[in-house]
Amino acid sequence: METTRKLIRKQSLEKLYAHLSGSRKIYAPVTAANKQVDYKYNPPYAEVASDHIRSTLSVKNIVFPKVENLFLFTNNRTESTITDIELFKIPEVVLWGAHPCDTAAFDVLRSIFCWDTKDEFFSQRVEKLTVIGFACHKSDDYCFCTSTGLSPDSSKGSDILLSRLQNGDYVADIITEKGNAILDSCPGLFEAAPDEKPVITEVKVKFSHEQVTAKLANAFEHPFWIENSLRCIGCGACAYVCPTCACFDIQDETKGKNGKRYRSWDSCGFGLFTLHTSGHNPRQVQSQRWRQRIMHKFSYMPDRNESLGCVGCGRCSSGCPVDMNISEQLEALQNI
Amino acid sequence: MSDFEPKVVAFVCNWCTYAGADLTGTSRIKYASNVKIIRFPCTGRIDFMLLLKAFANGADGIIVSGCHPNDCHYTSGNFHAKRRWIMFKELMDFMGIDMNRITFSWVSAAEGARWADVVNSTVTRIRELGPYVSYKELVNKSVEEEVKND
Amino acid sequence: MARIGVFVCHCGENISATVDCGKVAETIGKLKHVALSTEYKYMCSDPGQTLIKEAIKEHNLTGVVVSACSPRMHEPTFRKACAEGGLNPFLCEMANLREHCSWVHEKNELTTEKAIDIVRTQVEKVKLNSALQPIKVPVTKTAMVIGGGIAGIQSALDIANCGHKVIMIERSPSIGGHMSQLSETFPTLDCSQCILTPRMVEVAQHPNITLYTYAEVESVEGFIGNFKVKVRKKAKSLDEKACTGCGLCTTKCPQKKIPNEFEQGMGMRPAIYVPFPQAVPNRPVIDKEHCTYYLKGKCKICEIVCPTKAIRFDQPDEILELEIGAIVVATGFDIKHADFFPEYGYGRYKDIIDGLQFERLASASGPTSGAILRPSDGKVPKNIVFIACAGSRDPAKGIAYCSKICCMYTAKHAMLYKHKVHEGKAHVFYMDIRSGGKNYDEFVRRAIEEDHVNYIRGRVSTIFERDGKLFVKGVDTLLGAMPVEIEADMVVLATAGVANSGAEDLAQKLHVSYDSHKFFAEAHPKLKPVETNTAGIFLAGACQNPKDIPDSVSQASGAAVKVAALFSQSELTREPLVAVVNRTSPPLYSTCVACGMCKPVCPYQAIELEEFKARDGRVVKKAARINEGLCQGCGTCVAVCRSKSIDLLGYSNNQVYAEVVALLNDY
Amino acid sequence: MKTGIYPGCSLTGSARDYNESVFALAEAFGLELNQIPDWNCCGATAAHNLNKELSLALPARILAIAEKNGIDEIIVPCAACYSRLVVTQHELKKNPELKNRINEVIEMDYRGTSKILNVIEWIDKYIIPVVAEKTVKPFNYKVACYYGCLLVRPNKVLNYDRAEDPQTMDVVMTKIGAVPVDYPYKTECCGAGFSVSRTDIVSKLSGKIIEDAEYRGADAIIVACPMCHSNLDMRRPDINKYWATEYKIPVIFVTQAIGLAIGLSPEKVGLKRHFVDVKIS
Amino acid sequence: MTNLINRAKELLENGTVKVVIGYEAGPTGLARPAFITDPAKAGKLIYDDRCVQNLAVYLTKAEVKNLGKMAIVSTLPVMRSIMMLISEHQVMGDNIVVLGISTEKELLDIADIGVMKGYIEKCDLRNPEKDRETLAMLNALTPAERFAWWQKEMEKCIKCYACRQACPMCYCIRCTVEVNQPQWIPVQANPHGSTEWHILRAMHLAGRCISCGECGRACPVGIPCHLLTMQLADQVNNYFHVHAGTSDNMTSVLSTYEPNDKESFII
Repeated sequence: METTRKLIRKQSLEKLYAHLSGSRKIYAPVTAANKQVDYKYNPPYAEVASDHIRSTLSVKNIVFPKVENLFLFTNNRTESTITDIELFKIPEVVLWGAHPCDTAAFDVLRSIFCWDTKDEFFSQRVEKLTVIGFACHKSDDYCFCTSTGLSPDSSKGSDILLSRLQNGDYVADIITEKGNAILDSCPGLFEAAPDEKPVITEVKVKFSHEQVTAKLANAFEHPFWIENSLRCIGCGACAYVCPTCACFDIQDETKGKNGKRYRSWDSCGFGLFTLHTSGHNPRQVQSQRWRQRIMHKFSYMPDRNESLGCVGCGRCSSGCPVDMNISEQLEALQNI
Repeated sequence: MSDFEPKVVAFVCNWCTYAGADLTGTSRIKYASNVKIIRFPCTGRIDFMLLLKAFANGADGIIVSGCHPNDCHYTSGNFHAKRRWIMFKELMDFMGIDMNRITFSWVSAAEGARWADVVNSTVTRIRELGPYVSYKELVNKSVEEEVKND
Repeated sequence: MARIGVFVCHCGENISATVDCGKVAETIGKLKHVALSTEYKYMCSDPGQTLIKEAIKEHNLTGVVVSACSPRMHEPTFRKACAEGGLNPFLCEMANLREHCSWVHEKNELTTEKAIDIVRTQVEKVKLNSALQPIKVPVTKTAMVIGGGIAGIQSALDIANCGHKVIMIERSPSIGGHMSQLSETFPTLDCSQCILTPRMVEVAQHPNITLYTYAEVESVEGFIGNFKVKVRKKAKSLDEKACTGCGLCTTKCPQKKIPNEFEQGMGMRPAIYVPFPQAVPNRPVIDKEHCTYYLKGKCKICEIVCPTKAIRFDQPDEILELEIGAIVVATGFDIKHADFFPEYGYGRYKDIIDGLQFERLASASGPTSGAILRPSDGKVPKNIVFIACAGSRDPAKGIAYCSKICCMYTAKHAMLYKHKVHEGKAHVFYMDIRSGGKNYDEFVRRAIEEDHVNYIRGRVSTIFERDGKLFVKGVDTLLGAMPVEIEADMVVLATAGVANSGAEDLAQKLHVSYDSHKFFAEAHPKLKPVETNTAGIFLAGACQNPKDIPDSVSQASGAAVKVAALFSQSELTREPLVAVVNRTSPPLYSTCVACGMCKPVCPYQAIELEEFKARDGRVVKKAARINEGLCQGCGTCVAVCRSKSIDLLGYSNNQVYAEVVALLNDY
Repeated sequence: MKTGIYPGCSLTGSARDYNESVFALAEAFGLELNQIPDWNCCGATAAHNLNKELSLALPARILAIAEKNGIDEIIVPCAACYSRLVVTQHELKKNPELKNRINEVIEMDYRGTSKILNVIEWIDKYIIPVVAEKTVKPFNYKVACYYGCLLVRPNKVLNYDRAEDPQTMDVVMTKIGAVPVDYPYKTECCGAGFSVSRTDIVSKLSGKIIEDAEYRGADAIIVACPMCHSNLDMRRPDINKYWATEYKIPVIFVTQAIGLAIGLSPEKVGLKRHFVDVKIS
Repeated sequence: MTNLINRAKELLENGTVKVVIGYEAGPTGLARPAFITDPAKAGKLIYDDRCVQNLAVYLTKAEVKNLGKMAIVSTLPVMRSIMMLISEHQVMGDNIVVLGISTEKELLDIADIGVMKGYIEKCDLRNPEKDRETLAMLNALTPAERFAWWQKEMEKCIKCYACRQACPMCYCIRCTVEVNQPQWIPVQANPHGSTEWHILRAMHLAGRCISCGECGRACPVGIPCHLLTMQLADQVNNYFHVHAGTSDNMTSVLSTYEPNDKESFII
């Protein structure tokens, strides 16, 4: 579909929000008392954040919830019965205000969840999702989308991308049919686009991801990993805040004869992640786990999924309790 | 809610309270049937997590009971338990989890009648407090209700 | 796949009158893994037990739940039946439907529902039971008795007479203990040494007893049946085999002014000495702290005069390493001395003495040959005051307990005094007279009524000396707290009995608990008064708390029986319901991180930290290990283990968790 | 280290001699003593028999003022005041709730940070180490050191010296050349509780204390408590009347004895204020 | 700071230690843990207000231990952590050189554990003032209000276990949450699973928490979980008169007892 550009005025934006929330759930960012930005369902428009650089967690929760039931079961005396999750009950959701790095992550997730077989849970959620992305007019040192092949105004993953103008109005790029459907449902809110360039932040290119990928091919045994991961304490924060980390753990939980199987987020940073029943652990120490994290995103995924496993949002670095700065390390890796 | 029958789990030690409850039986003293007993060798064995598991599985009240101080079959298990419960109670209070739903008691092997009193007073109290709705809600709450699909 | 058999007992009508047993059996029968669920009138009867045995075979059961009375009643019965039926006895559990259900509730649906919940809980538990084997511990049939007082002597003789080897350790040069110091004994006033000495000789001559005097315990390792004890045999500077005990050396020793311990400092002894004439063994030792040769490098008179050349100045201490199966601790007690009492002059006044000193004064073999003469000037005291509870029952002095023997020996002292100094006046200040015991109160009455001892109920606030008299100021509470002042010639303090010196040190070596007064602690104040909390170590006599002779001897015999029972079999069989620390393959070895949290909670010192070493000897891992010979299965360590590395067999985390879940959920 | 002094009522009234000697010593040894401003009655001995809260609030206020003025240690020459202050500190330390309650009553923030010293502790700490070099007239007398009750009791609370047979004053006196006699009456009751209401009891009890000191050949009785002093000194005519005796043994404050030893005049240390003539100089 | 750098350099040069654990400035200006093995790089060490992490967490980390004998830049919480780690046999006291930093940010001369003990004893061992205020605020609420307050926090938890990983006392090689026979703590990061996790964590730190606040600081979603352990630290002192990390042979309050421990709720 060809992109069309429209103008949507500040006041109309609120009306669009109201219009959308009439028919679907809206997942939008809200600034909490401690200044953190978290996504919430159906917050009042007045509370919706639009000036933040990044939310604490990414928006992957909407297509890959931190806990998701896979099926329910009942163990009777002789046989067990399984009840499937009714995926058609997944509601229509509009993701509002996601930045280009986050929206671009949906494609990365798809490359994992639908790599060989199609993950029904993920796919159903994506299908029910309409994305109204917001181009970035602010950035900080942690941002490095431009080093991962993206940009602060990339429309990748958005159905409509809004970019702010100097006066606070927005230009709306209608990217997809889903976006078009919204435009059609409330044409009065959109006007002809002016010939004005929106305010877009500048994000410095820190490294070439192609070069990093090339370097990594021969860096498995490099002392770099130990030196640069000594301070890593092995928590799962980086993976959990990451928009593209997709590892999960599957568990059964039973009470009496009834139970359920669910999956929940996991992290390759945990020592338990690769622990075998025998007691053997192929990744015994943190440096091996840190290497896995970087290798997976910058070497294995480009190889296997034909997609870089990183969108340069910088969350893993800003959220790290011990200042493990991924872009700094990638810059260094480029030069080893 | 007059027809509410609270579920009460009793965690008791083998040597004092379990034997005391046996004596209640031998003495044919009647008490509320809401309470069900789990036997441990010693109060010192009772993991605090088990109390949370009881609530998580639907208990409305809990009794934890063992030998009076200095009477422990193993000399000191109940003293260790006492410290554990002091800390546990402080933490639960701080998190706003209702400690009125737990009775901690010392009931000896000779206190059959007292065991009946402990059970009856606990059941009466839990009956007044009603079902432990807030913990049941906590257990059943999904991560974010909006994406709930089960 | 588990195959559980459930047997619901009616107990005549004891259960079935209020619980619908048929419904219980039927409901439980519908549960997963329940291969058989049936009911019967009397499960504990022969036919009932046969039912179980046959069902085990017929249904190839992997677990049994007998739903009947309290497990405290019949668990052994049914476990035995299961074993006879070919099932490991620890795969049998009981659901308590009688004491905890039918007897305590009315007949209604809720009661039956509760019964179902109780049975289901045990079904879920038994599925997780594991087949356990009894723990066998070998037993070394040699006992060690520490302390050669009357308690130790009695214990040693009793054990030896059962045919077991005994090693007796005594730290002083002779056995006999405090009893050998006593003049007469209450309530019969028979001579202490006359009844004790034959026993002492018997110990020395008994073929099963090895006696080491002048020896102390250095270290104790191991556990019940398997202790390894190191004993330091202090150098006596004497070849005991060569010495004939002629005593020439002791008479020729130029150093003669050493306060005699046996005489409680009321007499002197030489540096080479036999503590008292009837000592066993009757061989001298050289007191190195006072011997001129050891102090100044010359003298050696004893060596010169010794007809058998038995003196060995260069003899070193010897360390014995002994394999011991059981230990009887009989280290006795000590008393506080006058210097403990500031109000009585801190021991400044020579004529204020303690009870043991009075014993020596009254003893025919004592420094005055039995004449009651006061220490300051050797005169016969005409007016003597005895103060009971000197220190005892006085929290302000840190001794809240009753020393138990003082009431009796004070009465005895007053009588002995009156028998020897007929015209003298004896006064006793007391708080209460505690004379429980056979013929004890009669004895005290005799002192008061026949010997006219003046008993004053009240305490003494202070004693001071003036004009050669001791002014004893006290109060008579039976006369309305009237102040009393007695001008006495001599005062005898019945001072508190306290733990012997070194008791704390020894308790730590033995890993035995002790109370705040350093007395050894019994395993249970009522039901295990002879045992300690360390299996295989028993108590006898006043090391536990002050005791008189009959009590000490009784307990000593009790301890001996405990040892004999332990030695009656070559292996010790114990219930396998013990805690275990998990072990996995290297490099993990165990999920335990050796934080040591479990160690102090164990009342039996059953937990130690084990080291795992690489081939080069490097310690690569430490983890807790539980000695199954010592563990009694309380499970307190399990509850404090943060990493859940310890579990308790029979009450495992999985089992108790399953019980909680089963009790509260629908199946 | 800022040292304060709490005089209490006695030292400004019946025991001015004691007060003068304390300050004379301080001056002679160059020790700073800051009187606690706006001090109040310590409550002895009436308050603690009537109202526990009041008996704690009064000393707590004194201590709170001291803390507010940055006083690290407080010298309390009067044994009764000393006892009340220490007992209060002990009680409030033991019971934080009570402390909060008392703080509400006094409307101040008492914390319990100041250290409370009796006069002997003060002497021991600051004067004894340097007394030898200042001593010009060694106090070559036989003395009976009389401690009374409040200086050492209750022992568990005060935790000062041994209650039944205290020694500190004897040691201090030895340092200035005196020879303490073995004196069994050192902690006997002087009858201070009845010092106004039943002077006959005072005479009886104090008489025995004096009698034994004379018997032991003491030249003086040394005290560190204004009540002891007034009973043994001021009540001497009553005592002599009661026992039909003519005891002349002087009663001297420990501070006065030290003052004399370092060459201060009898006037300077307040000896002229005594009822029983002090023939010692 | 110069003193610190010189001392670190000296220790590395004379071979006393193989690594100095301290802080350096990262590219965004944040202070981060640094592991200096080369004396020439000792100049990178900083110590200022930005240095907040509890470095003691690295004392038990395998790869750091592999570097050899360590010196560690230690503020009061680090020193108290070291005391706990020695008490719990995780660290050998004579294997560590403590580069103590006073509250005035001066290098302290901590010759051995005894000196460190003396220093700790003189310090204010209470929870940090800011946290005391929050604790007081929470303690003043009704239980229902506290429940609601905490549940709001628990909903945020993603079970990344940064709180656990950042804590020097959480050195277990297998955490209770990793035990699934039985599954003590629900794996899911739902309110129930998170609540039970935080209860478990706080109980396991009862008497062991040294009030560094690192768990709360590490939390990427901002749950003040340090308040739970700090509340218990307060209560431990209240009931048992102990401050954790004040000696190198502390026994845990939950594995010891006094017969007269006071409580008012056991009938």
